[in-house]
Amino acid sequence: MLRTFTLKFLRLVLVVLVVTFITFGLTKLQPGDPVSKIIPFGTAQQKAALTQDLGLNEPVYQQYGKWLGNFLQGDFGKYYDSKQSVNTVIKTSLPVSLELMLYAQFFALLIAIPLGVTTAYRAGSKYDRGANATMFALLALPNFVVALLLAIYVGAKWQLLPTQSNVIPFPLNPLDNWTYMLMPVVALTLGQIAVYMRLLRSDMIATLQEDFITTAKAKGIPTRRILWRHALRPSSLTLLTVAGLNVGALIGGAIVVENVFGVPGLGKRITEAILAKQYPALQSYVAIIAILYVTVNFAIDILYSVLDPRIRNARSVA
Amino acid sequence: MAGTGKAHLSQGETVLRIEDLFVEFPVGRSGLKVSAVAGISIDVREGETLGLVGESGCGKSTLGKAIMQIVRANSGHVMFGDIDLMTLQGEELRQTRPRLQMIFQDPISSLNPRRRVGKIVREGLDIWKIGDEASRQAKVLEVLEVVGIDAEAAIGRRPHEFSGGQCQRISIARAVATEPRVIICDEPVSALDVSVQAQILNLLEDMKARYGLTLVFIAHDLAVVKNISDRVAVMYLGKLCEIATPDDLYASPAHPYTAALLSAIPVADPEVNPTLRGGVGGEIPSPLAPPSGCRFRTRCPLATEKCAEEEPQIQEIRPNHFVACHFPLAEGQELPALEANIA
Amino acid sequence: MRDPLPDHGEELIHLMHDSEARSDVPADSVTQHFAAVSAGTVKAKKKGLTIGAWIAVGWMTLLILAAILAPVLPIPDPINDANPLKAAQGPTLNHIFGLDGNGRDVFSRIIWGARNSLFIAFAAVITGFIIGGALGLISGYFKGRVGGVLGALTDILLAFPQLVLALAVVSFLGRTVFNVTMALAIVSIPILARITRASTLSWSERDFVTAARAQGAGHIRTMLREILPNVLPAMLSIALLGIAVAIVAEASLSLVGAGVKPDVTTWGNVIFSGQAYLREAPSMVLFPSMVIFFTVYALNYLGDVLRATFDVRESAL
Amino acid sequence: MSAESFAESSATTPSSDAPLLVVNNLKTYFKTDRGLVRAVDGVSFTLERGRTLGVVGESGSGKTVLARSIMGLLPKRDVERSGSVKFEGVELVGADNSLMAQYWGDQMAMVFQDPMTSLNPVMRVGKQITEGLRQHLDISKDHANQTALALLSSVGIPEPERRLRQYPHEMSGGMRQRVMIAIAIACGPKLLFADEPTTALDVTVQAQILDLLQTQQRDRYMAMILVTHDLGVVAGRTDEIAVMYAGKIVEKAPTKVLFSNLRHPYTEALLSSIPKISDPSHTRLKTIGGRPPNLINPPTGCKFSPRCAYATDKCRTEEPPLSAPDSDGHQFSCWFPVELSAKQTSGVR
Repeated sequence: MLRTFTLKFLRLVLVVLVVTFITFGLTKLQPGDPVSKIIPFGTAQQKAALTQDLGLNEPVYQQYGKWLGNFLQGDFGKYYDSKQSVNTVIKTSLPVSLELMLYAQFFALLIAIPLGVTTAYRAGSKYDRGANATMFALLALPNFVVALLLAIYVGAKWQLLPTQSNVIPFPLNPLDNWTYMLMPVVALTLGQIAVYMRLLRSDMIATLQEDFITTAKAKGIPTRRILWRHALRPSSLTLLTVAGLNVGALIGGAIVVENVFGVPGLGKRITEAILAKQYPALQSYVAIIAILYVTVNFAIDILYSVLDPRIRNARSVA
Repeated sequence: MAGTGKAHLSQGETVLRIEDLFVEFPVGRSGLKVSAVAGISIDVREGETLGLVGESGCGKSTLGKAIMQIVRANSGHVMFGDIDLMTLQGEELRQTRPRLQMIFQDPISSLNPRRRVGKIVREGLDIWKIGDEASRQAKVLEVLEVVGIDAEAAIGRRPHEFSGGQCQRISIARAVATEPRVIICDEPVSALDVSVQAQILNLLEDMKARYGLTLVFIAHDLAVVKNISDRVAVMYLGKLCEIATPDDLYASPAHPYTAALLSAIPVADPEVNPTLRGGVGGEIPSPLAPPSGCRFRTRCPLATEKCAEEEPQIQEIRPNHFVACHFPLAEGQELPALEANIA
Repeated sequence: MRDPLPDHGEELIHLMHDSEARSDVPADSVTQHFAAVSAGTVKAKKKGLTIGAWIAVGWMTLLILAAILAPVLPIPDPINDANPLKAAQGPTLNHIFGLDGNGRDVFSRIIWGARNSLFIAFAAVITGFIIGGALGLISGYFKGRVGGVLGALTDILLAFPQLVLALAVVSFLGRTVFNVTMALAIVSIPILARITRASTLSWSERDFVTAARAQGAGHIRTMLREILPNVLPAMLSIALLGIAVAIVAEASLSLVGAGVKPDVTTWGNVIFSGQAYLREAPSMVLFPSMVIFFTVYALNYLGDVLRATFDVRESAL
Repeated sequence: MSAESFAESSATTPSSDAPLLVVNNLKTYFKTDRGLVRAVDGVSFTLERGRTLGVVGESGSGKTVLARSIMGLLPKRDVERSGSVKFEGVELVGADNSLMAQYWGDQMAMVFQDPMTSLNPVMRVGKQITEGLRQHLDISKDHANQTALALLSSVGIPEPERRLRQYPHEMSGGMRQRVMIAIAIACGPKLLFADEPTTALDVTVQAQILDLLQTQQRDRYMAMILVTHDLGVVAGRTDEIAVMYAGKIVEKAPTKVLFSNLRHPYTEALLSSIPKISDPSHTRLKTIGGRPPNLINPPTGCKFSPRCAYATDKCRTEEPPLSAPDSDGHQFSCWFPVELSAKQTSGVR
């Protein structure tokens, strides 16, 4: 167990290193000189000074090492012009994005799990076919479309909820927080519900066909208990993994949704950094996202092996 | 059980001669290794059928694949005629393929679902460019007819249009198309219903006679093995227990494991009380930690301390009857019945 | 000839008990998307396409034809035929989808957008299909060191959230059609590599692969003749879904201002330009969104049909 | 041993006068895209308390479906089930699942073919045993655990305390099948179905499990239906044997009578196509020509006629009924039964 844990952790570190290095390398591949972009009208002297200042005359691996060193010490760099610290920006924007994604993940699972279980049990019924067709359509609905529809009707036409919001932190005023979060969360959640529900449904259908379900039935165990105690757990293991991997899609979705609604989260900041060509900041953002993503999946991987006894003691049996 | 040793290897000509073969598999990422085949020596004579029998996990299938070099053994020799297949690599090894063929257990899985039967049977001929287009086609038709498939109708069809028994016939046709010397049959009838099983067993006998084949027949069903084999080798936990002609072996098994296996076979006769026969308790130990000495001793009613300390060597107890046991059963001696069974 | 159902009695029982080990779970959003899409809407069926499939095929044909024929179709120029006096109008008889913020015909922009968006999506996925497919086939077939290294490589690529990876590539390298296409290709390579690898792994366990090796077939012959034909349906159906995902990704990139520059008309750019006029002319956003929805739906549906026809199991992912 | 702990359960219902199980013209059809599959097509038999019936057939004969159909374990959708199954006089065909759940595990139980897949992989073995106990018997958790412990030792599992806390994958195949048997007998059922209980096991383990089933069946005075494709398995361990072909019983007789006096050509062919240990090596096997029947469009007349060596035109047009039992209780459905003198089964061994 410890051995696998260590191996997986080492892999995580390796992946993060490679990912950040690739990102770093990409910034170097871009055409043109970043200095000229920052101070296009500066004198040669000024440019040289800035180059020196930014460490751009050093070899790439040294620059990377320096950046990595700072990053590991919690110094995520500065914006070129304003010299605003990336750390401050992250401190205010990351919690907003995390809140958005947590809500989305939570509600998606909350709705998808009962739907998945009941449709699997009644597979082929009208209820199942209806739910399934709805979800299939939802899958084809990109979250920006949902976001724009909400913005057009709920926000612009009917003016039920505020668009272009400032998010009020939850502890300050929960109600305001929810008013501003509602549309972004809905836009992000709908597609996820479809993904999770259909996945759980097909897994549950497969599980319900397993011999051990017949065994449980032959024991006289009531259907409700078979569904929730016998079938859900083995089926939800896949769902768990997918929910973790899906964080990647969630991050992408959050970037889009934050932009549509003007939510001041990390996604919004990233796109701003792209448009303003704030590469050092961008690089830190990408690194943070990659670390977040890889760590979540690392945690799920570990959780998975705790929850599935077959994996937990795979070694002791073999 | 058994043991090592080569007393049973014949001096004369052999088609296949396996010596001290070891096959190890790593277990997951644990760094542990399991010896699926732990020092087996055995030979196959020209034109005979050698039966390999044992329960699951005894290494019989691994041995078959190791002979084919589909699984590469860790050490030992596999002499095919004068060539040691273990020393061959890549292209040299590939050159021996048409002479050494294999038939598998699952008839459905052993045929590519996306290819037509004609192409499947022709594959070997195409690879080795044996004969011209017309003669290849003729050969395909011939072997299909010989195995009892309506060749003209079959060549254009895909495997899923055939039943399990027919798929196994097609597999056999493919195996004989390149005119091999030896065919390794890995549980070729265990996935089939009894009525089809009899057809395939008869067919294998016919093919052997027609094409002068030598067979290695791997199975877990003792009655099937007896029916088709000229010699039978019994395996347990990666080792050889006993090897003899079937009539002798089944009439008077010398190894307690063979005796236990034989008594465990359900007999289609209501007069026989199945609970009053000899037998063994327990199950095969984990191959990760095989017992010391004789590997069968943990389940053997006759085991003594010697069995734990010393690995028995294969010895000839009667003409052409070899056994790896310190205390082989004499002719007519029966294995003590299990107390649990009598109780 | 096998009877239609020699032993269906037991077969149904086995169907009820078809317990395939799901060792491999989908690993990224397209494969998830794939698994979610393919989680059994379309019932395994008799030969021939259903009405739904024909509608999907029809829609895609129409769209692709319009995209190819855009230059010769009697529609206004999507960039230059601007009429600032009539900016941001709703649908009229002359302009059935309305006019955009610069007074350009939205219908024409959607058709030209199809030309560019579909080109980007197809080119990206075809690149991913070829490179990823080859990587997956090789790494699935050679399970040893080669497979391990290639597998690790795809895993690293997958460790990037996809949209972030595409964003990074495009923003660092520049907002050209080529760069966006390459960014989406880079995103689709590991996905196709992974699906191909998983499928190859399961197929190469089959006895017929061993049988081919035992016949003396070389590695290349075995890979191309025995394994590839069996893996192809899974690859194709995920490629179809991959195109759907690429279309959405292109639009998403544009929407956050990191897509192709606005002087190239893509669906994403059409929507992006309409975003400022949500109140005045929601049609500018609604119509292209609807087109994207139908296209993604059609592609998902066709992928599903393909999967059902060839019985690609989700567990093979 | 542990007899007290389940004495109360096995002795609950006073036996009524009705036979334990009466199956009458039971049919089970599956609706598929390709047509109606007649998996079980009119099966009738009676089983008394404490008796053992062996159901033998090849794959596709409908034997597994028969067992599940009697027990009502088939899905409702796409399955047509008609005829009658009376358990102690109570009609079970058409009963809803909530009624069946009172029988399942309590009155009738089943041991399945593959012990690998028939236990829940993510639930401890102990839980899987006590779950059924607590469902049917109103007992405390502690009591249930004690009973489970006793059950495990009664099915011959060493170190039962440790085993209770294990997961199925930590056990060998034989141990798992013992656990399955413990689960099945936990509430003291009156009828036990064993569906190919040893097919997935090794020969030496197979014998142990069959012995165990037999002792449990006798000790607890259960009736047992043993479903198998292996005539050897049923030969010494059943009171009666029913041979199935294409969803029907083609021959049924007390075990000894069947083997000494078989009448149906299919039974004869089946027996003679099995290689016998007693025959010398290279004995040519008798085979059954043709293929198993198509259950969607079964042959007219006798279902076995296309493969039968003795078939005549009458066989191909008219379906023979299952004859009334003779003085030995022997029934068969054949126009031209194998003559006693023509029997070639003297050396059945």
